[in-house]
Order: sequence, then structure tokens, then C-alpha cells
Amino acid sequence: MAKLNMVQAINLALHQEMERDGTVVVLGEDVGLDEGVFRVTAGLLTRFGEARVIDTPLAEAAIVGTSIGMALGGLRPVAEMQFDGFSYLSIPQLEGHASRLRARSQGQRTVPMVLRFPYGGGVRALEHHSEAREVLYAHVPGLKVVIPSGPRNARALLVSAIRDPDPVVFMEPKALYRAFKEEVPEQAEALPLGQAQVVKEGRDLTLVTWGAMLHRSLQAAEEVDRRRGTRTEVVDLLSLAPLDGETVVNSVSRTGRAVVVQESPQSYGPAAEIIARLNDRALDRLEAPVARVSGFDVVTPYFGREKAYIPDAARVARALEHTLDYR
Amino acid sequence: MAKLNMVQAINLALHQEMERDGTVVVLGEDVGLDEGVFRVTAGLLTRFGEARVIDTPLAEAAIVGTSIGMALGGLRPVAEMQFDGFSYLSIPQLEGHASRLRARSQGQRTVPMVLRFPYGGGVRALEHHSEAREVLYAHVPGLKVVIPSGPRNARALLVSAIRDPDPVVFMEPKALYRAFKEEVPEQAEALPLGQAQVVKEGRDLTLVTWGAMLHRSLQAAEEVDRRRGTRTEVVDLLSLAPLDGETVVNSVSRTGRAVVVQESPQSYGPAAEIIARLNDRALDRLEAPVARVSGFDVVTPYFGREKAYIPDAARVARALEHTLDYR
Amino acid sequence: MPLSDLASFQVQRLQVLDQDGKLDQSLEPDLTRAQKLALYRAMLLAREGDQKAIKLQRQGRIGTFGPSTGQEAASTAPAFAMTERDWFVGAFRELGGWLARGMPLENFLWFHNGWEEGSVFPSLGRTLPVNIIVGSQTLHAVGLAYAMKLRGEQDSAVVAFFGDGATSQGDFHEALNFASVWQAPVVFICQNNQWAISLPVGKQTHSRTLAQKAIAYDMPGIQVDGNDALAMFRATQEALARAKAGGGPTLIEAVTYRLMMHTTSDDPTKYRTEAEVQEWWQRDPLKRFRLYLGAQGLLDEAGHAALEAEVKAEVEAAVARFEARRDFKPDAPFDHVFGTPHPELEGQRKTFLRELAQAGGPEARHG
Amino acid sequence: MPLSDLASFQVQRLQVLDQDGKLDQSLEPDLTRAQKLALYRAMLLAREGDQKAIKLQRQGRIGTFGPSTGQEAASTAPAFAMTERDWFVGAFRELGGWLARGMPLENFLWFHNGWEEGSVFPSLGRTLPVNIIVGSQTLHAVGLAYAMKLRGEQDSAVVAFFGDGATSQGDFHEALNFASVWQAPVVFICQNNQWAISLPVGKQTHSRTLAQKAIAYDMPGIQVDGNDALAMFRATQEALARAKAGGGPTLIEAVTYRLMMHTTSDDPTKYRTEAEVQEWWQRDPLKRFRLYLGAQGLLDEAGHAALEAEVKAEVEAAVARFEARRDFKPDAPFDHVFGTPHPELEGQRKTFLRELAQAGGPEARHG
Ligand SMILES: Cc1ncc(C[n+]2csc(CCOP(=O)(O)OP(=O)(O)O)c2C)c(N)n1
Ligand SMILES: Cc1ncc(C[n+]2csc(CCOP(=O)(O)OP(=O)(O)O)c2C)c(N)n1
Ligand SMILES: [Mg+2]
Ligand SMILES: [Mg+2]
Repeated sequence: MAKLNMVQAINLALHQEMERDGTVVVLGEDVGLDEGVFRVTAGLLTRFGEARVIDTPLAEAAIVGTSIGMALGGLRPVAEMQFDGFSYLSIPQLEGHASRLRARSQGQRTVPMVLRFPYGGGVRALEHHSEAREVLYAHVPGLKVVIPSGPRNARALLVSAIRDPDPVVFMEPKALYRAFKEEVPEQAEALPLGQAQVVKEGRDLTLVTWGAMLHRSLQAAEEVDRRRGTRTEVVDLLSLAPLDGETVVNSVSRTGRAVVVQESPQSYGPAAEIIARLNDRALDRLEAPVARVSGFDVVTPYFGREKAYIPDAARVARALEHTLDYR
Repeated sequence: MAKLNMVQAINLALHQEMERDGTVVVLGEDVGLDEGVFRVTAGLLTRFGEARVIDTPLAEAAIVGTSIGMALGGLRPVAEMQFDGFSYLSIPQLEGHASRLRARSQGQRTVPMVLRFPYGGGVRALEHHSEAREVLYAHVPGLKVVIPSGPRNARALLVSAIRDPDPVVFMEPKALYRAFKEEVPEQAEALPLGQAQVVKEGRDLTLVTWGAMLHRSLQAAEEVDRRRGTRTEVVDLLSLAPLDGETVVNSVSRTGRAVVVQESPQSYGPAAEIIARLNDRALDRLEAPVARVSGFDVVTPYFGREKAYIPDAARVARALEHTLDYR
Repeated sequence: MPLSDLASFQVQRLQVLDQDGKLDQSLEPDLTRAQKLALYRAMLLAREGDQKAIKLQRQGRIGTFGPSTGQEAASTAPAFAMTERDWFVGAFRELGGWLARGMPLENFLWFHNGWEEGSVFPSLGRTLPVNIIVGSQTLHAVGLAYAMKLRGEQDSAVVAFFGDGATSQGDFHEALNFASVWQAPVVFICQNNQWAISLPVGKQTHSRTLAQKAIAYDMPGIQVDGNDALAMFRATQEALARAKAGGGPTLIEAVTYRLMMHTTSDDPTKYRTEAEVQEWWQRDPLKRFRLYLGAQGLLDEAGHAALEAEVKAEVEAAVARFEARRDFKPDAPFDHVFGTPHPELEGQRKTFLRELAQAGGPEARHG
Repeated sequence: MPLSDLASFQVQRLQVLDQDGKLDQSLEPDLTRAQKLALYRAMLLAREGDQKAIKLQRQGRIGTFGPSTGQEAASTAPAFAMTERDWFVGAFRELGGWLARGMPLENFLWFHNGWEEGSVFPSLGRTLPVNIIVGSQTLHAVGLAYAMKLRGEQDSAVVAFFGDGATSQGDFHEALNFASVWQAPVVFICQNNQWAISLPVGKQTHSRTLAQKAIAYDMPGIQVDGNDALAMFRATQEALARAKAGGGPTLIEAVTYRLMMHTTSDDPTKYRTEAEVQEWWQRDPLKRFRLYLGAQGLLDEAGHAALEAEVKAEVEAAVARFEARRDFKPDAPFDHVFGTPHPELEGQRKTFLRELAQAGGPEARHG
């Protein structure tokens, strides 16, 4: 058991899975000698060599396209996109092939691969380095989309993603990379994909979120609870696809109120789907509209304005109070 | 005034806008000599010549990337993707540049271009020729997404899209291309982008849809109304981005019940956003959960199964009755 | 140094059998008589199957497809140069190659009648399903080749097919670049059939040959007469041997011609002349190979008639099997989203099946 | 014909000033004395601005950026070969070129402090903003060139810059293909600075030169000493003249070197040796051009000292203007989504401004 930050925890998962399974390979831009621009792949090249830790030429579609081929050929590639904003270059291969080969071949061909990349804002980076666009992946049938919120679950979810028989898009909230440390057991542990977690129990309101937004949301919930004597339940989705609607619906069926916090632009963002699930299955339990705390439908601003644009604890707290007050 | 099908109506808009404005150019695969695989660009090459009607090499990213350059250079490109399933190759250029150049340059550079392509199922075509994935475009801030539902509005919306100062993704429901004819006035008419239309007035329930789903939805609404003596209001969105939430909210605020019909996979599809808007602004008027009639979260099946998978009038009618019956 | 020559490059062209079936013995590949006959039979089966499929489409018994008549040598001969340990990565106009790899003709018909089941057959082995997104499969081929290399499968290489149009796609470029950087065991075969729907190759690219695109990657590239089965066999065999010996990838431009329409929805008279088509009928790969077999004393008129009858019967039998099959499970798409079940998806399956039952069962909503 | 040569290709290399400033007079471009001095001054300004920006970043006064020290000739000299009617399409490592095109240094600093306002300046003209998605701008350049051609602007061409890493992207390939098919007036300048972050060019591609990639498109391609301002000027001028005369696009490989880190977040000692860096300092484009100016009697020691002082003062003045600006409108992003207002977006703007006010105004949420 060691105290690790998220970068170290993901790195641990990569080391252990590569050790455990000789078919796991890591590929991407600068993942080898440079150990990744965030150092997530530190030590892998030294340990596993150039054949399994591949510094690729600069071409995202090719990184994913060749990963698909590797997976068809019996490997388990873990590909890295350097930043979220460049991952879109791989959408045609993901949508066109990774997500479809199982269906196309009626189960005869599978694509066990992981595509991992840092995503979201908050690190004062250049344009295209701060996007949150989960639905571009989560809306594609045949892709799993997983988003950890801390070192320990990042490690456990990545282990599951690597072992999963299907393509998993693993989005790493880069604002959390070095934000805090957690105890991470040495022994590999795995968390099921497609399952949410209740990270704080409560009965007055359900706060639903994931990734980097979890921590500011928790902070807001604790603050509001302290101030008002309420008990807010907090659900960490962990997977956006397949989505664990049940956990959310069960919680809101008890609390009657909900707030969803997302970093992405508002329209057609993940929160809309959560609200739709609640509408489907818990409408008569809702005592207030489900509040959305969200990015705006604007082009992601450069970092000079990002703090003003990314939802923060104060905005979440106001949404919580507003929803609690709704009669 | 002539009776035209949707292919002819779009063709009319292209002819007239190219005639009116010498900076409008049309480009894409097989749009010239072959007049487009659906013949949407018929007659353009003969009339306007090779310099303005460009048969491009086979590369979707390049078609959109060079269109962006053309637009920056003072032209108004109208680019065609041959099918929806190949349009994803252009997402990196659309997301990375077309949608952002205005913001990146603080309004100094604009990208007045249209990207049009046939979309949706129902024509017994091969894999990748039958997708409905509107949110992949509609979720990107800075892109307008327009979907006509008949010959007349297709022409009028395309005219507006071509004249618009910003990039417009114009998705043409291919199942409607030759499905029916309408009177289309000779004189150019334009419909505002970002505005929905109430195509059938009612007071008991609001049915929200767009594109190819409109007609089967209308059929279902009329059938149910006839059978039950109800009056269903039907809203045709016409634009998904920016979305005219107001028209939908106003309607449902009166009727208290709503059904949304979409062809795309269910999770994170457009219907979720409609439901979220209703949750935000009309929750206390809702007398029943908003029903979603939708595709499923499966890989779009080949055409042997498409009829079973695309929502039809019977499914819509059942959702209408279910929602009307809800107490 | 000021203005100096840095490097120079050549592009070569290979032909073994000319248009009239005349052989260049010095280049003849080493094939047994049985192999030569089998190769001809495979090309004939592809031709007959293709022509039959056009008829079926015209009768509404299958959907749209892209005929390969005229291009049989370009995909069939390479399949003969491959072993079962090699991967066959096709696009959508490699009927000859697929049949040679063991795909039953009825599978092709199921596929083109809108059933995913067409992609599955007992001897699937190392043959990938049809790939429709032009050029995208070249990257899969490179990844497969990398996997073979990493796994130490020195008897395995990958052959990837694509058209002249595909050379314009970014994926093609990225695939050739990755393959050459990795020195991956891949053979890229471009079926340059002169057209990408209505675009002639001269408007697809400004380069004189497609083979010279290999120079951008310092990769061996060669132009081959793609209607010459012996040349295609030889070029593929050499490239495969080099790949397996660690010599890296090769680009083969197979110069051929699409004698039919692009797909059954296409009207080629809009963009090309009948004279051009007639000219290419003179270069028919089957005609040429038959002359060669005749000259070698392997197939006389009577033998040919018998073979033709046999192949036609085989096609009819496949069509019968195609028509007979009815067991297409309506909810199969739910079975193949993920390898692991999820309650949300199972819930949707229930909805789907309930709605289907209410509609009157699968037949009511048959595509 | 059987096995015959089809085509052959050459790649050439151009250098005018060698590493020690020695001139090949037969290749010297025709520049006035004032132009030569201006070109040197522009490169010096880029160097001093770059070094200052590194200091500002280290002090936390700007964010991450990619230094261009060592590459000044490769983007500045082409800018001098261009007119205002030509389009300048850069990537992110063309500081010299941008300054030469009239961008004030403070704009570069605003940009790299997270303000879109950095991309806007009075003499913007035909200079596009920074492009971060590697390779993607090459397509914009081709579209612009097409527009110039269609509009009959025969005095306009486009110069597009990108790195060695960009040559791996599909967009690069598609751009060169479209440009050559369209015979569009574009000059592609690849700044081959030997590295793409940690990847050396030898692992980026298997080809000996990047210039030879032009052969894939039957496009003129040339390798140029990118640290030789005269060679870069000459090569760009020739390519622009050809482009404007209807002769189509050119690919120029500018062989140069990134002397600093990839960006200020990068630690190059992880992947390259100090010896390599030192070797390239010997080929410093400024040193070489200064020797040339000295030999031509255009700039002596005293003149150089005065120039340096002047340039340093200019940099300091720009930094002062950079620091002084405060008027960054918080809701600017809402102004530039669309050119037409929409009620939904205006509603969101209200929410944003209300939340901002509740947080205590823009300063409270300053990036
Ligand atoms: C990415 C993509 N864009 C467009 C299409 C539509 N389309 C199908 S085949 C074809 C032409 C392909 O030409 P080529 O590569 O030469 O192959 P051929 O059809 O001649 O065998 C086009 C444009 C497609 N399938 N994929
Ligand atoms: C499409 C894309 N992928 C990844 C990155 C991250 N990145 C920024 S610069 C760079 C290397 C670029 O190398 P090169 O083209 O040689 O330009 P240089 O940095 O050497 O000037 C990378 C990988 C990016 N900006 N865009
Ligand atoms: Mg072709
Ligand atoms: Mg570089």
C-alpha cells in the first residue's frame, strides 16, 4: 500500500498489467523515451523494451487504426492520445471499426484495446488541450467510456479496461493528475466497468457527477450540508458508457432532488442523458427540476478565462441550495 | 411554383445561390460529372464549370479542410460528404477549426461554409450508409446543425445556410430524398436557422421530432388523434443547433405531455437534450414522463434488420397512447 | 554542396503474360499445373459469381454491391501467393480473393442482402470482413503485421487491398509511414482500376504512377500489370518473402480496370466512354490466362466448357443456399455490442422484442 | 516491357551560405542592403523575443509556449520573400515569420498568457492565427490557394509552415495531393528541426529526406539548409514565382534544429544529448548571417552592438505593453460563437455573468 497520485496510480496499473500479460503493448506519441508528456508511462520503456512500448510517429488516426489491427492480431494495445483535443482525429477509426468489428463479424472478431488520454481543463494549457467532450465517444454504440476520479479508482478501472474484451475509451481528468494522493494497494484490484458509486450517502438531494468535477462537487455538498444541516448524496458515475442509470435512479427516487455537474458544453452533454433517465424512471419522485451545472455552449476559451468558465464549488453550491429550496 | 422532391429542391437552392453569388462553390466526391450519387448536384457542372463545381479526390478531411481555407479566402464553399458514415472523417477539421476560427480570431476570421450530406437509414444501403449521429455535430459549440423535413423547407433552409456567416452542417434525411413532392416557389425563400416550427397544432400532447422521423410521427399522431379524439401538437425542430428550446417549452407548457422521436441511438442522443430543456423550464407542467421513441444503443444493423430497428409509426403511436394514458 | 543531388529513385513495371497471353519465361513464377488450373478456376468462379450477383441485384434479390468483373487477377493471384498464416485484409472489390480464401459465395450474397451473418464462415481464419470506409483498412493491416512480428510469427505477413481512390486518404499515407518506420511485414496492393466512382485516376492524383508513392517512405514500390495473374502472383510472392525475411513493406500498384459499374446503383455512361471499356475488355485477365493455359496444353476447348459448366453449377448451388437461409435472429445486434452483458442494454433488448412482437413478429419488420 | 523502368526522380539540396558564412555567389538572391539588414534585424528580434518569453514563462508571467531559437531563418526569410498579398499560414513555431508579417511581440505574449486577443492586431491582413493541431493547417493553405486562383488573384500565393512531425499526419498527405491535383499556388515549408518532441525525425519516417515526399505527388521538392537565410529566401522566392505563374505547389524541406526545449513544459535532456545541441549551435542561422553581413561590409561590431541594444529595447517595450493590458472582457467567448445572436446563447451569457458577479466579478475567477 503506497500513497500515489493519479499519474503514479495509472502508471502502476500499466506496469502490472504489462507484467501480467505479455500481449499488452503501450503506444503513442512520446510514451517511450520521454515517458509521456505527463509521465504517465514512466519506466515502461526501460522495463518492457521498444517492441512493447512504442514511440509512434505523429498520427492519431494511425495510432488507433494500428491498435485495432494489433487487437485483431492477438495483442491488447493501450494507446495514448497526447491531449483530448487531438483524440478526435481517431474518431473515424473508433466509430468506423473499433466499435463495430464485433457486430460486423457477429462476435468472431473483437477489439480489446484501451484508448487513454488526459482530458478537461484546469492546467493553463494551450488551445485544444482543455476540452471535455465525453459524448463524442459515449454516444457511439460499442464503445465503453470510463472516467476515473481519483488515484485508486483510476488504477482499478484501468486494470478492468485493459482486461475488457472490448474497446474502452479511458478519459483521465488531467486536473486530477497530481491534485492529491491516495492509498493504492500494491495488489492489483479491479473495479467493474459500467457501474457508478455512491461516494457520499444522503437523503435530501442527489448530486451526480464524475471525473474532475467530483471534488469540487463534494466540497460544495459538504459546505451546503454543513450550513443547512442537509444530507446530500453524491454519485460518482465512473463509466459514462454503458451508463449505470439504475444507481442514479435509485438514489433520486429516495432523495427527490438532483443536481448534475458537468464540465462539457451544456447542450447535448452527458447531463442531458442523466436527466432523461430520471425523466423516464423517476419523474414522479422529482420534487424539483434536476439542475444542470455545466460549461457553456461556447468555444472552450483559452486559459485566461478558463477559471471563469469551468464550474466551480460556488456554482455547484448555489445549484444545490436552489434545488433544495425549490417548492 | 413547381412540384419538387427534396433532391430537386436542394438542387434548386444550389443553382439559385450559385447564380446569385459568384463566391459560392460546390465541392465533393462525384459532385460534378456524376452529379452526386443522389443527383443532388445535377446540372451544376454544366452551368457553372469545373472551377466552381469541383470533383475532389477521395478524402473527406481534405474536402472540409480545404473548404475552411476557401471560406477564409472569401469563398462560400458548399461541401458534400457522400454519406453520413464518412462525414466523421471531417470532424477533426470541423471541431478543430471551422467551429473555432471565429473565436480564435475574436471575430476577425469567419468560416461561412456548408457541409451537406445524406443521413439516416431506410434506403437498403451498405454499412456506414445509414447512420443518424446528430449529436456528434450538435454538441460542438460554433457549429450550426440544420435538418430539413421536406422539399420546401430543405430549399429555404439551405438558402439560409449558404448565406449564413458561420459553418452549417446540413443533414439531409436520405429516406426523404424522393419520398414525396411539394410545391416549391421559384423565387428564393429563406427560413431562419435555429427556429423550430409547429407543424400541427394541438393541446393534449406535444410530439417533438425532425427530419425523416417527422412523417411517420405525423402519421402516428393523426391516427391516434382520430382514434381517441385527441389533438396532438407536432413540433419540427429543423435546427438542432442552436436549438429552439422556447418553441418546445411553450408547447409542452400548454399540453403537459410530450413524446420525442429520434432515429439515433438512445443514449446521449438529441432527445435527451429536449427532455433536459423541458426539465429545466417546464417540469411543473409535465403530467407524464416525456417518452423517448428512439434507436437502440446497438451498432447500426445492416439493412436486413433496419426496418425492425428504425422507429416506425406504430412505435410512435404506442408511445403517444402510453403518454396520453399516463396518470 | 550548394545545389547538389541528394538522392535518386526509380519506378519499375512488371508484366509476365502480355495482353495476348504471350509469356516472358524468364519471369514465370514456379507453379504446378494443378495450381495454375486452380487459379484459373478461382478467377472463373469470381467472374461467374459476380455476374450472377448483378442479376440477383437487378431482380431485387440482393442489395447494392460493387462488381469486380475484370479485376479477378488482382485479388485472386495474391490470395494464391499467400498461406493460411497470412492475413487477407480486403476492401470491397476482392471477390476473387475472398472466394480463394474460402469464403462461400452465399456469404457474399447474405452480406449484400443486409445480413451481418455473411461475414462469418467456418474457414474464416485470417481473413478480415469487408471494409467499406475507403483506405481505413490499411491501418488495420499494419497493426496486424506489427502483432505478427511481435509474436514472432515469422511465417505470417499481411496483404492489404485498396483502390486508387484510397491513395488520396490520410489513412493510406499514415499506414505506409507506420509500416515503413516499423518495417512491418505488410504488402500493400492498390487495385488501380482507373476509376473511383466517376473520378479518373488522373484527377485523383497528379502523379504519373501510384507505385511512386512508395518513394515517400523509402519503401519498395512497383507497378504490375494487374490483369496478368502471373505477374500479380510473382510480385506478391516476392513482397511476402521479403516481408517475412524482415525486409519490411512493399507497395504494389496493380494496373487493372473496373469493367462494370461502380456499384449496382451507378451509371458509368455518365462519365466514361464505351470505347474505353471495350479497350479494356481486350485486356481481360481471364481471357489472357486461358490463352496461356491453352498454350501450355493444360486446358483445351472441351476442358474449358466442362469447367465452365461445373463453375456455373457451383454458383447456382450457392444461390440456392443463399435463398434457403431464414434464421436471422432479429435481436442479434444486441448480442454483439459488447462481450459482457449490461442491464441497460438488456432492458433495451426487452423493449425491442416487445415492440417487435406487437408489430407482428420479425416478418412484419423485415428489411 | 516485362520488367521495365517507368520513371526516375531526383532530390536536390540547396545551400547559399555555409556554416561559416561563406557565400556561393552564383546562388545569392538579389536583395538590397536595406533588405539584408532588415532580415537580420527581424531574426534578431525573434531571437531576443523568444529568449525573453522563456524568462517570462519561468517567472510565471506567461503560460507554456514553444521556443523557436535556432529556427529563425526558416520562417523569417520566407516572410521576406512574400508580399502582403500572399497568405502566411503558420503552425506554432514561426515567431520570426509572424513578427516579420507585422505581429507585435506583445500579441504573442497575450496569446501565450491565455488570451485570444493575442491573435488580433491592426496589420493582420493575410496572416492566419497560430495553429496547434499538427498538420491540419496545410489543408487551409490549399483551400486559400484555390480561392486565390478562382478569384483571379494572380499576385497571391500561400506559404504554409509545419514541422517534420506533421509529415506523418494524414492531413499533410491530403493537402499535398489536393494541391498538386489543383495545381494550387501553395508553397509548403517543412521546418525539419530534427525532433517532434522526443521523436527524432529518423523514427518519424523511414525516408532519407522529407523533400522526397513530393515525388508521391509529382510535385517539385527540394531540401534547403534551413539555417541559411539566403537559401530559404531564394527557395521560397522561386517557389512563389512558380506558383503565381501557374506552375503549382512546391515542397521545401528546411533542415534546421530546435535549440531549446519543445515547449517550456518539456525537458529535452530526457531524449537528446548536449553534444548534438552544441553541434547545431555551430550552425546558428544568426551567427552565419552576421558573418555574411560583416563580410559584405554591412554590419560591423559597433553597428551590431547598437542594433542589439535597439532590439532589446523594443522587446522590453513590448513586454511593458503586454503587462499593461487588462481589458479582457470576461464574456467575450459568447460574442464569438456565431455572427448571429441566438436567444439560448444569450440566456447562457446572462447565467454566466450572474454567476460571475456572485463570485465577486472577473478578478475572482481570473485564469
Ligand atoms: C471514406 C469513404 N468515402 C467515400 C466512400 C464512398 N465510396 C465508396 S467506393 C468509392 C470510390 C472508391 O474508389 P477506389 O478506392 O478507387 O476503389 P474502387 O471502387 O475503384 O474499387 C467511394 C467514393 C467510402 N466508401 N468511404
Ligand atoms: C494532432 C496533434 N497531435 C499532437 C499534438 C501535440 N504536439 C504538439 S507539437 C508536437 C510535435 C510536433 O512536431 P513537429 O511537427 O516536428 O513540430 P515542432 O514541434 O518540432 O516544431 C506534438 C506531438 C498536437 N499539437 N497536434
Ligand atoms: Mg478505383
Ligand atoms: Mg520538429
